[in-house]
Amino acid sequence: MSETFTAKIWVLGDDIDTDIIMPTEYLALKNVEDMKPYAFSPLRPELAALIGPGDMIVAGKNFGCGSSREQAPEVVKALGISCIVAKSYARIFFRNAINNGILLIENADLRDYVEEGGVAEVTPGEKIVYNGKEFKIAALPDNLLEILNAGGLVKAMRKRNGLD
Amino acid sequence: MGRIFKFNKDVDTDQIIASQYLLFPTVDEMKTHTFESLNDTFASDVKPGDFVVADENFGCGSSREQAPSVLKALGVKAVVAKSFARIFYRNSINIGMPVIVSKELYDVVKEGDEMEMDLENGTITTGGKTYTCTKLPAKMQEILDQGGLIASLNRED
Amino acid sequence: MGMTMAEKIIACAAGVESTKAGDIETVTLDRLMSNDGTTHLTIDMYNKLKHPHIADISKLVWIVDHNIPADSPKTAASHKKMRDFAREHGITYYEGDGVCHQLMMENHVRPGELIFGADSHTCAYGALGAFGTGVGCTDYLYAMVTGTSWLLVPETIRFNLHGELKNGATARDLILTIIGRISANGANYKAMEFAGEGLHTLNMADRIAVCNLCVEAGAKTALMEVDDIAMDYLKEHGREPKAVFKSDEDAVFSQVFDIDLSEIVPIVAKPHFVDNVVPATECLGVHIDEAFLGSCNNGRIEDLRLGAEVIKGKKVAPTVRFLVVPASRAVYNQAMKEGLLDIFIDAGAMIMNPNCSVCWGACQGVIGEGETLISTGTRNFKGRSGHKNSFVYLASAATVTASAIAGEITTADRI
Amino acid sequence: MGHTLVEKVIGNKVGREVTPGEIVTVDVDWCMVDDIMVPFCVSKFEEMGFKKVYDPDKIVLIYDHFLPASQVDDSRHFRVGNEFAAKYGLKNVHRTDGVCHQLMTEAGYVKPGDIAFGTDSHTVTYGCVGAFSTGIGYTEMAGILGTGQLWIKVPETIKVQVDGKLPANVTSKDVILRVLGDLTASGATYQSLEFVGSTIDDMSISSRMAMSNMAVECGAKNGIFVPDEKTCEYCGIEYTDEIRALRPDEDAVYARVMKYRAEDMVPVLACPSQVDNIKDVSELEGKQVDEVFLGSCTNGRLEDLHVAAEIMKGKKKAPFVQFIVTPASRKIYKEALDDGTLQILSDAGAIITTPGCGLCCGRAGGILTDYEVVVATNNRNFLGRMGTSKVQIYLASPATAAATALTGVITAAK
Repeated sequence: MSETFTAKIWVLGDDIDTDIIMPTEYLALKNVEDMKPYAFSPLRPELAALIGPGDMIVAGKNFGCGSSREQAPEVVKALGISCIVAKSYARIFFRNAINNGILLIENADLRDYVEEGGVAEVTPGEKIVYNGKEFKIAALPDNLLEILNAGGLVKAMRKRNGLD
Repeated sequence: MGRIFKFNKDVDTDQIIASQYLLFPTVDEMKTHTFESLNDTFASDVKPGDFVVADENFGCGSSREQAPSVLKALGVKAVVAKSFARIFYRNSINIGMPVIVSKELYDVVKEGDEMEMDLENGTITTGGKTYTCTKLPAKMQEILDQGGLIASLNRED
Repeated sequence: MGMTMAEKIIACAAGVESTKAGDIETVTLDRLMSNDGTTHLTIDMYNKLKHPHIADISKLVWIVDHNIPADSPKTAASHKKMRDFAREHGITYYEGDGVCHQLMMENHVRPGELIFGADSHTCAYGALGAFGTGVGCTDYLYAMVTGTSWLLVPETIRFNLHGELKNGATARDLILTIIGRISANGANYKAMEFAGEGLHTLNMADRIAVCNLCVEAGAKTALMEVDDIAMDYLKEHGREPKAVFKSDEDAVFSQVFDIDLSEIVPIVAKPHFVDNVVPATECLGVHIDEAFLGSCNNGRIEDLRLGAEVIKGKKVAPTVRFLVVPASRAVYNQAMKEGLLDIFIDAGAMIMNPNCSVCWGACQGVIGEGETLISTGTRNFKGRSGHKNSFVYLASAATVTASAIAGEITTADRI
Repeated sequence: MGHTLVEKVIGNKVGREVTPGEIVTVDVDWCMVDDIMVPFCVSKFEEMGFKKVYDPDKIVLIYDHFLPASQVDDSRHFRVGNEFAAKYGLKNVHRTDGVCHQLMTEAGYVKPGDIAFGTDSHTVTYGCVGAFSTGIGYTEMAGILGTGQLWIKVPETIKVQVDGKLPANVTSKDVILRVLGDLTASGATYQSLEFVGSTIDDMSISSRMAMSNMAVECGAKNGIFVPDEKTCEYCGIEYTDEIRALRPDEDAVYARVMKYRAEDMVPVLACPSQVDNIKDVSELEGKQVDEVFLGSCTNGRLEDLHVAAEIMKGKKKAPFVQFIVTPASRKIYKEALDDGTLQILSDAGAIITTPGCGLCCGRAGGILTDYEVVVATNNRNFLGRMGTSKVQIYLASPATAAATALTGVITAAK
């Protein structure tokens, strides 16, 4: 998880709630692939089609607030988002994202510095570099890193049950 | 010339356009769901000038005018059936879509055949043969000729 | 030569002495009902007219009953269009008060009237001796603008009813039997008229159920002679008849059927046609996922009483969803007063707000792929109540309720 | 050093004192899976390779978001749930009984001191009986179903103290909205809200539920009340010494203390489209509305219906305004039926729907379109939650909702 990568940036604001990430209307679609086109649709209906694999989201505070719908992080993952950098996260979304193996980074400053379409260089657990400016980032707690390193909770449980 | 899409007897209005689409704001938004439960590629395959040919009692069931309207919106030139349910028949004429009674055609054509229709003379030509259709009642012909019922409301006289 | 009821009503509405089947008459409509199934399209057409105009606002009744409360933004937009138009023009307007035909019977229909409804089950109004017929929104708009329309005077099939229903059979079993006998287009373009001493044994709920379903045989309208029972209903609801007609002795009928009510048995219409009827005993044991007691056909207080009697003290089968949907607010309130809602709630039924529900199949209890519904609704067409690969059986309130308890199709006497 | 209530509940479970910030693994008393999440949870469970559930009697399946089904695939969720229940011997399946968060305490599952997780964020509701409960994703739930355990970070606690007597037209909903406005939508992330004070003591369990239910709207992990005699009566249990001990210590350490005087409270609204965008009703009085919704796991209880009925008795809703009432459970529906409440509301012109999540979850039950305005008693007014993103959702108390339904414009109850 510590290899450096670069990613194109999509910028979102504060309090991006789970109904925005994945509206209730589409939660019962049979799989995440079917839900993908509707991601972020109440706020930016065009966004889902524009996001490419490996892109990153940079957002304000309280990202993922609201419901416990895990479809929200799953759809973010399915869109190919490599990581999310937010000023802060809502609790349930945070757990759900880690359980799905999505890299989440907390940073108070990056959001106010970047522009949409820009490219950042991310070194997990260490730093983000944007336009030559460096932003320090913290490492995740061990228990979460363990889940993330296993590739998510399902894989961790499969290991526990002697399957992989 | 248009292609033929064939349907059996007692095709009800729910099959033509299902309830869950009727409250969509416009007919254009509904039309992609035409015949969804019977032939889910109909709406994408049909081209302007094509025909729907059916057995007895076509359009039975509800009074939803969306049923003939989606067919018209998809460019269906006419529906030819052995018989029609009453409300569907009336609705079709009212919106200016020809509905033609032919007791023979259904039994002699197959899906995908080409046919031509001469509305004025009430004849259909397909497979080298010409068939004569049952004439519309005068009142209905008059409505059809003027382009539907609403046209008469818009006349300036 | 004598005239039928249908001919007399049309003659009256056309302002002519007499008319006969096959004639085309220009008639003045007494009332124009439209619901949320098509009104949004009517309004769009109205707004495009060169000279938009409403002939007589007082004749219009608009009712939101199909998707209420709204299930999607699109539905909500169509409702809003209807609500705003009704409000602006001062049209009599109901929203969430019940199924259109029930509200029309409770509040508007009078014997002798000629009524267009933008809904096929408008033929229900024949239970009060009114000529109701379903039309599309273009016909509706024309009538709304001009106050008139043209009608092909229908031939009449006469049903003389004798005796009395027994053996657990209901009026719904009667009309399903008749539709099975004459088939789904057996009365296309025709009027179905009901008379005979057996008619007087049927209450108003029975009569509405019979007339309501006549469109499933293709009928243009259904008519019943107005007797004391009909007059009492009218009086109870504070109305007077426009005119009371009955067919002349020498009226010409295209067909006459004599029906012995005592021979009717509980019936089930199997998927996917209303005329695909068999005695309920031939469907015993068919697994069901959902049961529906309601609709303009069978959602009246009498139907709820029948259901409540069957289910009192018993429970809905664990995995069955039993939807109980009173046909109107008045029915809901009455069922509440009589303790019927209590019985259904205790039994595990879902009591819903008065609306068309799963009979219409766009929201409110739709069934999924491979699922089976037994319903007191009007239609069992393929996909009518949900997924295109699902199955609807039509039966009486008694049979539906009994089946909800058993989790499979059964009759009330087997519970 | 003393402990807050949530520290005690968690400490009791792990059998030692715990401190905020530490990560502990707890045995789970109750798992609630709602209909939306059932198929996802089941497939994760099977993918994880479990052969049985840890305890079939501790798992509760509740179908509520899709009641009645409004889309053709909805009932697939019921079928998957039924099959899962049959396969693993689950008996606690509520198929048409009401909203999950109402049923989890009403039907006698969650009790004081329990630890419960649910696949819905409003699982925080059970703090109303002094339990620790919180929402999780379906993957984690699948893990619990197999192992019976979950790790949690012991939260810090924010003490919310309310003392005095609330004005007549102010309900607990106004109190929690006020608190949310002060805390903001992320103001209590990872923390626990502990509600205390004489006003809180005087509140019914229903009133407390409306508050714990909304704790998640400021990001809190849970919202908890000290269980008292009322709690035990509601739960149908004895008020034992063990339960008596479930209270914060005098010297408990709080991350923050917020104090309110009940007499200062006024009716408020959460304005579009953030739950923390709180304004006094008086500032918005007169704004025209299209719809009023009374229901949900926040405010669909008998007490809430009573408040509305009292305001509406003998009166009619404003014409052309839809007034939708969705009781939170079958039991509430029946009680309201029997005591005449539904009669009053029906006479007033309400559309009374079958119990379930209704409009709150945005899939049916009164969806709106562009520029329409709704006053609703539920817990979220997020963009697009009840229709298009141009719908304006105002969250309010049952009293404000009922008064508004009568006038057709935003109105405070008198």
